[in-house]
Formats: sequence, C-alpha cells, structure tokens
Amino acid sequence: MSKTTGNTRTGFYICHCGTNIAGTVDVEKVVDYVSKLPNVVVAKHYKYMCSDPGQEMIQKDIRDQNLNRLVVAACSPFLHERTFRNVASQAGLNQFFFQMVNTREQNAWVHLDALASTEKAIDLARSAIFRVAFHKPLEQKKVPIHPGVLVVGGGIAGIHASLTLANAGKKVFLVEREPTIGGHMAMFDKTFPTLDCAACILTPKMSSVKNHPNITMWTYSEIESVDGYVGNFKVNVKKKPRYIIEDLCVGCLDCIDACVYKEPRFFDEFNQGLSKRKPVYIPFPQATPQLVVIDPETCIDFKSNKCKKTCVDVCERKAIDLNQQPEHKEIEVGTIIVATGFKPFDASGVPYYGYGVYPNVYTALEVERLINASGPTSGEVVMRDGSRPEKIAIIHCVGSRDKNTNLWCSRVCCLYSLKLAHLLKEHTHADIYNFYIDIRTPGKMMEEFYYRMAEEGTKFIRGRVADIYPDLTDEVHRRLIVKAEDTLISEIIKVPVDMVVLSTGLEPRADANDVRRMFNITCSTEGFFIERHPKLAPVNTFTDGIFLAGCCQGPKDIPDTVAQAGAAAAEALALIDSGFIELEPNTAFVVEVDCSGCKSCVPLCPYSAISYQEDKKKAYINEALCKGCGTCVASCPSGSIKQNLFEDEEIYSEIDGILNYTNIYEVSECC
Amino acid sequence: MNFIVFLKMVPDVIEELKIAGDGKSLDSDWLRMKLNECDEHAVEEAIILKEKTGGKVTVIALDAMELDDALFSALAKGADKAVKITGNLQNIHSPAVAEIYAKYLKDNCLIDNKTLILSGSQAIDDIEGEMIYFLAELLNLPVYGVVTSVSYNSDKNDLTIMKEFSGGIRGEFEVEIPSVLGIQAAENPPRYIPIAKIRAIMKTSTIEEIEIPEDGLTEKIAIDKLFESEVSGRAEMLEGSPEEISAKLIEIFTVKGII
Amino acid sequence: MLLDENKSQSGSQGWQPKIIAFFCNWCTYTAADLAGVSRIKHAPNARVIRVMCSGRVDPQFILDSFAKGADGVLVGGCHPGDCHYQEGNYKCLRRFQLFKRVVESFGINKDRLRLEWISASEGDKVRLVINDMVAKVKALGPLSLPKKFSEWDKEMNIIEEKIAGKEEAVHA
Amino acid sequence: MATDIEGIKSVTLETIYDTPEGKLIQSCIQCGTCAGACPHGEYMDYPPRRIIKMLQHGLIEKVFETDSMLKCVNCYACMVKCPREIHLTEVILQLVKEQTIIRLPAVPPELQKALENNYRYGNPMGESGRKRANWVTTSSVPVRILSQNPEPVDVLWFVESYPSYHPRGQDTCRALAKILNALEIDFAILGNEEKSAGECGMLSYESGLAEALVDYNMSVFAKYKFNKMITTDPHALDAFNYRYKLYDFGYEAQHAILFIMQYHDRLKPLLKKTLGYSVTYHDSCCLGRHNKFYDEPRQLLQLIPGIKLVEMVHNRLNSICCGGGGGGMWLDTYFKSQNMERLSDIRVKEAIETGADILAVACPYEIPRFEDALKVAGYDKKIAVKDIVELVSESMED
Repeated sequence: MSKTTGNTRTGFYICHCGTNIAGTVDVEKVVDYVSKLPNVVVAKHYKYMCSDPGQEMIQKDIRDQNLNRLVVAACSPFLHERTFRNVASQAGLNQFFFQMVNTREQNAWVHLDALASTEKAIDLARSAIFRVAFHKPLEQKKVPIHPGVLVVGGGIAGIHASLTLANAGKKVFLVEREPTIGGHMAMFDKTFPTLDCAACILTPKMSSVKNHPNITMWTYSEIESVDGYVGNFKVNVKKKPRYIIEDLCVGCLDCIDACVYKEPRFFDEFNQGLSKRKPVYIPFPQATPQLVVIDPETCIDFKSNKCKKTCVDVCERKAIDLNQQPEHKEIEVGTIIVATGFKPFDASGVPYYGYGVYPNVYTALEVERLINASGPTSGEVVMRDGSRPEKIAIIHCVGSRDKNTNLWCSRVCCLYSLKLAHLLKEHTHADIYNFYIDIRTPGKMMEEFYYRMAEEGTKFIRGRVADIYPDLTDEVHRRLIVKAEDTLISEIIKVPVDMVVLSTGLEPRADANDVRRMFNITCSTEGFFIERHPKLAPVNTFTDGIFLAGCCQGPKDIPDTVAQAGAAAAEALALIDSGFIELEPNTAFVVEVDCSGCKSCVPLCPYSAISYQEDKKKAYINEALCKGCGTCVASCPSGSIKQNLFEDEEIYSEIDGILNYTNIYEVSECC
Repeated sequence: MNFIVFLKMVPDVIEELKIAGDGKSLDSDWLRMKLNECDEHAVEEAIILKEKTGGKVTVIALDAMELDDALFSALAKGADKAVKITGNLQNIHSPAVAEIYAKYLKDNCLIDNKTLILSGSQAIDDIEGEMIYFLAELLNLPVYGVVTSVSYNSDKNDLTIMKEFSGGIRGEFEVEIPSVLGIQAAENPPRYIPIAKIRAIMKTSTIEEIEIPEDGLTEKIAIDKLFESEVSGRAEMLEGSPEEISAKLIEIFTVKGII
Repeated sequence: MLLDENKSQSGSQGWQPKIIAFFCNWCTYTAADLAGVSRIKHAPNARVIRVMCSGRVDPQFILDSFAKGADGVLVGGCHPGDCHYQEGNYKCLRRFQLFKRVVESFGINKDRLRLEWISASEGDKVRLVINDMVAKVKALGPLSLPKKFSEWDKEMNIIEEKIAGKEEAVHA
Repeated sequence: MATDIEGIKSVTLETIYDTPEGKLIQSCIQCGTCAGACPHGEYMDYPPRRIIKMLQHGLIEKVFETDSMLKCVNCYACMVKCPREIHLTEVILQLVKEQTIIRLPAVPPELQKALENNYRYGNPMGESGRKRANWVTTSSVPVRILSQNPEPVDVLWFVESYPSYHPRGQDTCRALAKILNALEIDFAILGNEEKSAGECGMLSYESGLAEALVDYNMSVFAKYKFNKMITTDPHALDAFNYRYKLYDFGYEAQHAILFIMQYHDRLKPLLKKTLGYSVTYHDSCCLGRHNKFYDEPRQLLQLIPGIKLVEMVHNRLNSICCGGGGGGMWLDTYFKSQNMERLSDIRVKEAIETGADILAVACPYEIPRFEDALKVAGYDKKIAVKDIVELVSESMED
C-alpha cells in the first residue's frame, strides 16, 4: 500500500445469514484469513449480523477494542448498508468509516462452487479492508422536504392515495391524462366478489377529490419533465387544451346538443366504441370534473376552419375557447406517487379468436360497458347485430400466460370472468361456458364466489380455446364454434355460441418506458415498474421519494390497488413528516490548489453544478446541485476533482485488495 | 427350426425393359434389379414362423445387381444369416439354379426334421415357379407351391398349409418337415423396416459369400431369342353424354356379336 | 518488449481468471443483485467494484487493474438513455471507445476489456455477460502483468548494468 | 420462431430432459391448446397434450401402442399456438411419430409403398428416375439440366417429386420456367439426378430415409456450382433450411414465390393480361405457420392485374392443413378406414364459401388434394385450384 492512515483499527464481521451465506461460503476460513491482514483487530462471523445481538456485538467491539473502521460482509448494501451505518454511529464511530461486502446476492446465491465462492469472499473482504482505511469522516447533509405530493394517474389508485394524503393535510397535485378521473374502474359495472356497483363506490370518491381543498386536480394533463431529487422535485405539467375555459363551464352540456353534428358519429373511448360521441363530449355522465372536452381530431372547425361554431354560440357563459393553447405549469413537490395503471391486452393479438373479424366476439371491457346501466345499451345485452345471445363463451387468459403475448397471469381475469358469467346470466339467462386453463381465485371470499358461480350453473370447461370460427353449416344462426380440448375428459369439444367474451389480460401502459425514464425509476422487460424490494419495500422504487401504486407495478384487483395506494401514501407521509432528508455525501469537490483551470469538466456536468471562477481561474462545484455521479472526477486531467465516498485512493485500494497486489509487489520486490 | 429361404433378383419393370443387341438378353444400361415379390413374402413368412416357433432364418441368393440391399433388408427384418453365391452366373436358369442350391445345402446344411425350405412360388421370369420343384427333386423332399398360409403344429412337428387353386378354391394340407414350400403370400404383407435400421445393419452385419465351381453345372435351357410382344389392339375411349356413350356401346357390342 | 498476446500462454493449468467489474449503482449493480435474488448461477470470477455511475470509471482504474494482475476488466452501465445521471453512460462510452484502442495498442487482447449495458431488470444478462467473458479470457490465458513487469525490470537492470559497464570501459 | 437446429438434431426421447426443449416440456401447463388446434385431435387417443403428460409420467410406451401420431399431419398448428412455445411439431411429436411407425404392427400399405419408393426410386410415387425431367420437353422455354450442361449456374431450382411427375405439378413447373426465363434468371435443374428432398413429413417419420436422401442429394449438389436454391415445394424448403443445414448444406434456399417477389419491379410490367378472378389463397402449413410467410404470396397475387383477393374463414396462422403433410398424402385410405373426415374436404368447403373463382396455392401437394376434394364436393367446375406461379404465368400471356 502506498500509504496508510495512521493507526487504523479495523473490525471485520461476516454474516452467515442462516445458511444463505454460510451454506456456500466457508465463513470460518474467511475470518481466519482476514484476521491475519494488517490493520484488522477483530474478525468474527455470526449467524445473523443484522439481528439485535449481532449489532450489539459489533458496537461492543467498537467500544472495547477502540475500532475506528468497520467492514461487514453480508447481503447487498441496498438492503442493510443503512443498518450497519447506524450501528457504527451509535457506537460513536462516524458512519462512513464503514464498508459493506456483498456476500449474499452477488456471491453465495449465484455460485455453486464453495471453494471459488470462499475465495471470492476473501478477495472482496480484503478489498473492503484495504478500502476502508482510506475512508474519511463525512457528514450527511440534511435537506428539508417539500410537503407537497404529486400523484400521477387518476384511477382508483391515484384517487385513493390523493385522498389519504389530502386528509392528512398534505397538498396534493393529481395529474390525469384523460379528460376525467376514474380510470378503468369507472368503466366497470359491478365489482367482484361482493358485486357492489363500481360507480356507487367510486363516484363519491371522485367528487371528494374534486372538492377537496388540499387537492389540485389537473385532468387532460401530462407530466412533461421531472427534475430534482427526493424532497425537492420540480415537475413540469402540460395541461392539454380542452378548448373549454374550466372556470366558466358549468357542465350544462348544451354545447353538445348544439354541435353541428346532429348525431354522434365518432368512436366513444369510454364505451369502447360500442357507442358514438360528438367532437364535443363528456366521457360519461359522472365524469369528474363535469366539463366537456372538444376533440380537435374530429371537430370540423379544427379540420376546415369553416364550422358554424354553434357550440360557441349556445354557451351563455362563453366557456368555449377554440383558440385555447396548452398550459405549462411548474410545481414543486417533495414526493411522487406513480399510479399510471395498466392497458388491457389488445385482443386482436390472438388472431385465432377472431376479435375484430367476427362482430360477436367481444372483450371483457366491452361487455362491462354492455352490462352497465349507463352504458351504450342502457344495460341491455344486445349484440352488434341487434340479437340477444342465448349461448355465451367466456374465454379466460387471453393475452395472459402465453409466451406469444404476455407471460404472466393477469391475476384478475378469473374473477372478473366469473363475475361476467354471473352478470351475463342475470341479464340474458343464456348458457354460459367458461373456458379456463386454471381457475385462480385467491383472496378473501374469492373461492366462495367461484363456488357460487358454479352453483348458478355456469359451465366450466378446462381447456384453452384453440379456435373460433363461424359455423358454415348453420345457415340461420351462423353461430361461432368455440373449439377446445376439455382436458379433464380428454375430448375435443366444439361449442356453438352466439357471443364470445375474451377475458383480456393486463399489460403495462404502452409508454411505460418513457414514464420510467422521466421519473428515473426502473421497469421490468415487460414494462411493469419495479419495486425496491418485492416483500419489504413493495411500494418504494429505487429512487428515493418516488412510490408506486396500483397496476403500473403489476396486475392487481381493486382491494389490493387501494391497499397499495394507501401504503404509498403512508410512505410519502412518513417522509414528509420526518421534515428533512439526509443526502448521501457522495458529491464531488475541487481541490483548488491542483486545479489547472482547463475547464474540461464544466460541460460534462448534466446538472450545471460546475462553474468556472474567472477570478481564481479554477473550477467550482456547487454541492447543492451535484448529484454525485462522478463523471467529472473521472475526466479531470489533473486529478483535482474528488468524489466523497468514491475517492481515487478508495477505488485503487479496492483494486489492490481484490488482486492482493501488495503481496505480489512485496514478493517481486524482495527477490 | 431352421428356415432356409432362397431369393431371386428380377428386373424392375418400373424402367422400360429393352432387349440387348444380342437379342437374347436385356439391355443392362438402365436395368435395375429388385427382389422378386413372392420371395419378399417368403422372407416375411419365414420370419413370422421364426417369431412363433423360434429358430434361425437364412436367406440365400445368387449374386445380382442390388442384391446386397435386398439381403441387408432381410437381415433388418429379422433374418439371421445372409449368403450370396457368386461365380459365373451368365445364362443360368431354373434347373441349374436348383442344382447350385442343392449343392449348397448338401455342403453346408443338415436337412433334418427341423428344416424348412422356402422360396417365392413364382417370379416374373419364372411364372411356373419351376425352381422349387427342381430343387425338391434334387433333395428328394416333398414340395408345395402357391402356398398362402403356413402354421406349425408343435405336437406333431408338422405344418398345416393352405394352397390356392384357380377358381377360388383353396386346399388345406398337412405337410411333413422337412419339405419345400413355394410361398405365394405371407400371413401379413411384408413388413416395413425403417431405413435407419437397414443402414445400421449394413454397418454391423456381413453377407457370407460362396463361390460356385467353374464347371459341374448341367445347364439344360438356353434362350434362343427375346422379343417384345406385338401390339394386338387398342382401347377406344368413348366420349359424350352418358346416353350417347351407352348407345355407342350397344352398337359396338352388337357389331361384335356380344349381344 | 510489448506484450504479444498472439503467443500462446502456457502453464495455466487450473488457473482461474480474475475479472474486475465496475458496475454502476443503479442498473448493473442492481441487476447483479437481481441475479442473486433470482439465484441465477454464473461463473465466480468477477469481483464487483461499485461506482455510482459508469461515468465515474476512470481509464486509469482499468489500466491499474490490468497492471496489478487482473485478467479482464468489465464495465457495466445503464442502457443508453437510461442513465440515472442523464448521460454518464455516454461519457463512459465515449471514453471507452478511445481507451479500448489504447489498451489494444499495448498488446492486450480486446476480449479482456468489455463494456456492457445491463439494466436493473436484466439479471440473466449478468450471467450471460460474465460467463461469456470468463470463457473468452480463459481461452486467452493469464495476463500476469505484474510478473512480466518484474521480469522486464530485471532485463532493464541487466541492460543498464551492461551500459554502465561499457561506459566505465569507455571511461577507462 | 427461432429454432435451435443443432439442439433438435441430437435430441432423443431419452435425452430430451437434458435439453432446453425438455425444460419447456416440463413447463407444459396442460392447457390443451395443442389438442384443440390439431385438425385430427378428436381422432387421437393421445392428442399432443396427453402425449406430453404421458412423457412426464414415464408412460410414453403406451402412446406408441396407438396410432395417434400416425394421424399427425405436421401442420404446426399446435406448435404455433402453444402458449409455452414448445416445439411440438419440430421436436417431441417427431420423436413420438418415429417410434410409432417403428412399432406399428403394420404400416398402412399406401404409406409403406411411398416410403419404400422414396428410398428406392427417390420419389414417393415409384416413378422411374429417368422420367424426372420429362416435363422439360413440353416447356415453352429452354430449361437447362445440369448433368447435360454442368457449367456453374446462379440459381439451382430443386423441382421435387410432385412437380416433376404429377401432370398438374408439371403445369406449375412450366409456369415457373416461363417466369424465370422472362426475368432473365440464370437457372438450371438437376434433372434425373435429383431425388426427393426427404420432405419434412417423411423426415419426421423416418430419419433413416431422410438421411439416405440427404446423403444422396448432398453428393449431387457437390458436383455443381450454384449460388442459391429455389423450390416451389415448402416441404423441400423446410428440408433444406432446417435439416440439410445439419449436414453442411451451405446455400440459401428460398421458396419460388419469395424469390420472384424480389424481382417485383421487373415482374410488374410483364404482367399485362388482366385476370378477372376472385382468388382465395390457402396458406400452406410449412410456408405459413412454420416460416411465417403470410404476406408475400398475397403480395404476389395482388401484383397480378384484376385479381381480387378474398379470405377463407381460416387463414394465415389459423389456416387448415390440406391433410397432405406428415405422410398424410399417403394415408387417405387409412384415415377413411378410421372414419375421419378428409381435411382437404373441409378446406375446400371454406374456399367454396368465399365464392372465389380460384383457390390459389403455393405447395405442390395441394393441387391434387384440393382438386380431388372439389370433385367430391361437385364444385370442380365452379372453382379451380391453381398454383400462384400459374396465375402469374397466365398474366404474362398477351
């Protein structure tokens, strides 16, 4: 080693983690080796280092043995770095005189060869011991947390999280992309397993959001950019023009009647196209806010500029402004809850189910609208050709559990398929056939719900449908034949039905990747956002201060969504109420005497934290702006920029440690 | 039981046969040889009998083009031994063939009450199926041709065979062992052998070769001339509606004096 | 006295390469953790050094690793466009392209130095990359720069002594 | 579907669980899509789903005792719909089929004859090899035969057996010759030296036969110099692209339709005659499901002036097999004895339903099969079966 830092007294601790580490790594051998290294005063192994006795043992050693450096080889630093830093500081040691060795996730769990695994553990232990000698005492900077919260997405998750936070007295910005909040839940008729009306339980919450003094609700709006970090995010929101002056519109809907289009003729998104709307419309009667919106894609005035503008004339309050421009708002918040929801699988992605080809093949969401009393048929189940179905097939797992589409189980389809079986039977008295691969009904009262549906006479056929085609021999009905193997009796069956319902799975939103980048969070390859820990931090992301709620994290039902939204709100509250956040001190700084003033670092910083001081002819780093990536450090030709926690000496000593370089050097020196 | 099956390669009529310049033999340019169909049945019958009674099947043939394929195929089907008789085999016909086979049997096999000799009951170049009769004569054994089924009676150590006669008449015979059978059809059609198995057998088995002595054959038959049969008449295709065709038919039949 | 990696390396029986891996905190290090949580087994030859961003990887770290006995160096960062610090990975890439040529000009085989983009969800890619790199470095054999350095030092000493001897002779 | 050809080559039923394919098979969720998708599923004692379960339970021997796999027509319907992406048609079913054929008490005679003929004569119909190139004498344009003129050639056209011998197949050959000639392609055929490629159906039954034919054809290819290979038979195409590759076949093999489509700019002005047909196109299993060429044949049809394309109920990925694959070509009598409805009969009903004048195909098996089926249905005067290249050639006439 080039130099040591005086009287270094290091304690080394390796955790068994039950058998998780000790089952592969020979911990005694590691301790045996490490105890012979220079500077090491104590080396111990223990069953669970993170447990109270483990922590106490370390603290006692720090005090009794006068340790001034601490190395713990255990799990990933993502899990317990904070724990052991606390151990150090509680024992009176600066918490940054600590280094953690990842011996579980990146060693014991991924290797089979115990010898190689132990050798790796020794190399990395030595590396940490070499490194920790160069650590410096650092202070964490405390930054106050802005008490405002941004909630992205106004579905049931966003609604519930917003209300929870607002009720706790926090200022909430709820941003929704569509003209109304409510999300998918607003489209549903009834909810399983209780069969209570979705609108009845959702719309009161929607109006609470609208009326809550602590909630600023921006519909028809999108997030444009997110800057800053936990406690202090700066968010730009774009309010798309709905061509209505919100403050003036009272929701009388006269403009809709007055539209030059006498009949609705455009695809009605809310009713899945089963009905038509006009260019000026309100998505559904309980839409919140109760404001119309003008769709420039279909409005004749936007296309030809020759419309008589009857809508403008009829509005007594002069609330229509066809020249409205997008509005850009900048807000400051301390925490963010991402609740962007899901996208139903596009059923034409399984071409052999004939969606889009045969008019009587419906998606589950379409059927929700058909059954809904406020839907396009006022709750009458009438098919596109005007007939009423006598035989209905409900096909589970469309776009789920299939490598050709989506690999995962969408978790809610079994139960909503059961629910639709019940509702369709109630509305039509038709014979219902549920084609399924496995019936999955976990959760409270769910299995009971399944039995109830079975008792109601729903026919269950265990087999994934392989083909749907019109019966060419049936001149009258032209029923659709649903072909599958009933795997329980090993017979190929062909069921003629009038209507097919495709229980489509849940997918991530198409723009999940853009959202992920904007918020600096991660998503799996399929596009669901990844939580910080699947069990212990299910609503946290890897980015501090950003939380997840609802189906953007993975498919889930309404109770779980609401529970998760509550949890996300609680996490946000906990942060806000702590009042401040402690930042990692991994910022960069300039050692002025060494700086030659070459300015090569200045343009490298994406946060403009580096400036050039004309008077001194030196670079200067604004610590408040520095995020601690270290890019400038790596490129400074004179080595005058240093990064706390990642100083050159620290990394070189890590390399030395891994390669056991001093020993080699000594050997070559002495011969 | 010891099953000895004599096989014969015959011209494959899938290719048009041409008479060679000498007017006495077939043009060998495009000539392909294949195993005589009845002989395939004889092999099949021998293997079926072996599967029922146990024993050993030996297939024996005079050398010819593509014979090896046929012998390996028989081995793949279940024959135990294949023998190829080589030598000057030009202009050899049934009596001489029988003589060669008889000599082979006398030199190499014990013909006892556990030996059955089989061969196809006819071939395209031996419609009468003479060979087995010549052979039986030389061996002094009973002989039965046009056999369509064979079953072994273990209690009496004899066979019950079915023979076909013209006019759809069949006869059942009790036959002693040893004897010579000319097989018309085996109990089942010749079985299919995956080519992979034949190719494997080619790598692992060998064909025993025996050379006949230069002289000692008493050829009693010689081909004088080969010629193609003359075209005697042609089929006439009738065209038109069913009514027109039937009218024409009646006219033709009347002219020919059939009706 | 440049290295010539085309000459076959001998005497490497039972030898296991050591690879130093600089992984960025947000993507690749997290992916390596994910590989662990998913129990995705891979070759035990890589030793990870965590940095906040691949942009922090100073070319000197790579040189230092080779000089001190590493057989390979792997740098892992976020996919282009995914950098936690907006564009640190681009800075790394820019530097890396240049540096790769420098390393090659030293006679170090290009397979010993590798830059990979591995996102936090790509646990299996960690396995693929490490296994592939270990296989390639194994095929190349040990680099053993420290040993070579000391041999070269000795040669230099002898040469220097010779030169000194000659000079003395001249002086004499 | 990316298939690991090397992997498939070495897989046997005994070693299957040591392969990635075995892991897939173990992950089968028993959903029954394969059985439901199988055009003959209802006639099988052991449809694919049960076969997988029997294999998992070590009871596969029981499957061999039945003729279930004899009924597989290699149509890839199960494979393309399998939610686990198990390579049913490509791997496991082939292994079971081969064992089935080995252990059957008696191979159906028509099939046995076809297999034996293919081995002995290089074509399943038992025709003389000497007559393989006879169709050339009636071609309106010269067709070079390599054995007579062994100069290097750009495109080797592998004609295959049905096009070589079947009268309607020969129509296709003459049409293609005309198109290639008009496009000024330097092409040639092997003539009498060519033998059946050992198409995929045969390959799945009979690896030995396939190897014998591969060995033979490879030895013939070695005699000549050419750059790429084309064929009108999707089965031959599969043989070259999936099987011959294992035996160091280093050429790019292409279906004639795809080859022609590369020259669509040159072809378009040649198509002068307007054909006022309504055409429905039958996706062949190998070209469609196995190689995902759904659009190219339709694009070529639409290049022809006046053609109106209509679709059958089952099209593209969901097309119904003509029943000729996997040996089905020689199992009609056997299938009938099992009271199975002929797939070609089902298929032509769908074609009739479209009201089209022409049932367009791109596989030589389909012309005889659909023509027969139409005769049975009494529709042979109302709708004609034509290979796409025939239609292209027709449009080239003034």
